[in-house]
Amino acid sequence: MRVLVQPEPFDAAALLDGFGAGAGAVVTFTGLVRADDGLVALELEHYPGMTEAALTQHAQAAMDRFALTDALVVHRHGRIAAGEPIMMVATAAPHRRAAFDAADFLMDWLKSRAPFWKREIGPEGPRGWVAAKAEDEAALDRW
Amino acid sequence: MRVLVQPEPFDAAALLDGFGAGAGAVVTFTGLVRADDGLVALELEHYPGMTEAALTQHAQAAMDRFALTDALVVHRHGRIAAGEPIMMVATAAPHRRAAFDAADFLMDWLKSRAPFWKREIGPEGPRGWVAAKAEDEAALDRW
Amino acid sequence: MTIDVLYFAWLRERIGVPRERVDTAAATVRDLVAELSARSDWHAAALSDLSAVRVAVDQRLGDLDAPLPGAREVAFFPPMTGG
Amino acid sequence: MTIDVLYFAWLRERIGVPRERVDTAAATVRDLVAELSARSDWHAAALSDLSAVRVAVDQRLGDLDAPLPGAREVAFFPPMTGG
Repeated sequence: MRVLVQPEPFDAAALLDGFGAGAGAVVTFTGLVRADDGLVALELEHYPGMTEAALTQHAQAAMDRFALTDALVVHRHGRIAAGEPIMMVATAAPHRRAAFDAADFLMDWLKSRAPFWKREIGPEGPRGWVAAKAEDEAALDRW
Repeated sequence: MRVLVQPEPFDAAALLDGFGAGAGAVVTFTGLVRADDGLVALELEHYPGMTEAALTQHAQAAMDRFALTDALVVHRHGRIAAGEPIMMVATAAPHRRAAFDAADFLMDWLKSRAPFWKREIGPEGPRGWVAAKAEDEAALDRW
Repeated sequence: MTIDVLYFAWLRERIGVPRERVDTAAATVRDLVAELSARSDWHAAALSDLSAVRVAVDQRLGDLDAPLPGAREVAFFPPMTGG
Repeated sequence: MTIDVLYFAWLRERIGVPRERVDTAAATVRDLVAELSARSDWHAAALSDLSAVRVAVDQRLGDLDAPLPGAREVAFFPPMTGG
């Protein structure tokens, strides 16, 4: 199991090299910054210390709950340009249902419980902070 | 959209390079051969012509149904050693729900409707053909 | 008419050939199965339990009632186990 | 007791500092909010609608009734928007 919180871009291919060895199913989710409405970048604030601890705790919860053989969570903070990956989760399990569900579970949790806050940057400069979505909150009720 | 049916190992990193550019969410599923019960390899038979056509048709169905921005299906045939990837799907969409559901949908379909037949190879030689699972058939009813 | 008949996986192994060309007047897949079953004991045994057999007509999944006139290729195989 | 109070995102911007050290006898987060709100109009405004504010005590999510004695760090922030 591996959790990374970093400002730098991550090398997905390198991180996934050998990931899930011996498993039957590997699912990855990558979130990218969409250039909606002329968005130039996102700026992510996090809570140093708590963010790493919370991500580790939830990656472990996913490992236990879905009997994963491995899990990976990478999340960037700081300024992330439109088009760039902002985060990735990967899950490995003997069978596909567990790998899919665990990735889905981790994403629902990350969207509404991980200590990150996003601000949009347009060509004109910083826009507002992104408001939490009711649908992201509701998604957690599935688990 | 891209569909590959091939005996050779595939380079996931190369295939995914640039995949999902402009999207907000990319999901990948990779199926690997598990070394259960001393399994040495799987041998996959396919239906040349029909397999490619069926995969293309269903990748297109997933594109349409989940409004994907891109989709990729790679499936090997022939002999595939334990531990090696046997197939991969990747889906790209503006938001995560569509990307997850489309990958899940493609996998349920591939497991029970794609023209592939698996035979297990043990250290002692070929074992029997893998029987279709009722759970794989039932999984299709979700869609 | 002449139709290519293809077999896959254990049907191919039990019948002993991957494909054969047959001259038939079968109106449906069901009629074709009856004709094929008369070819050899192997054919008859392999095609005896059709609940374990899937069929494609011109590379599209069909059923026993699928009409054959105009078809060029019929394939028989077990339920698929991809992924 | 002395507690480090942290603010994130728009709470940090509106209150004007990312963290401050406070000397308090507050028994709960609710009591601490009352004390902080008396510090400045900015504090009062930022903490006026607590339905838009989440709290963590020693880096664990808590609520307004969370007890403070023994705590070293309390953070206030808007609902999280990761991923």
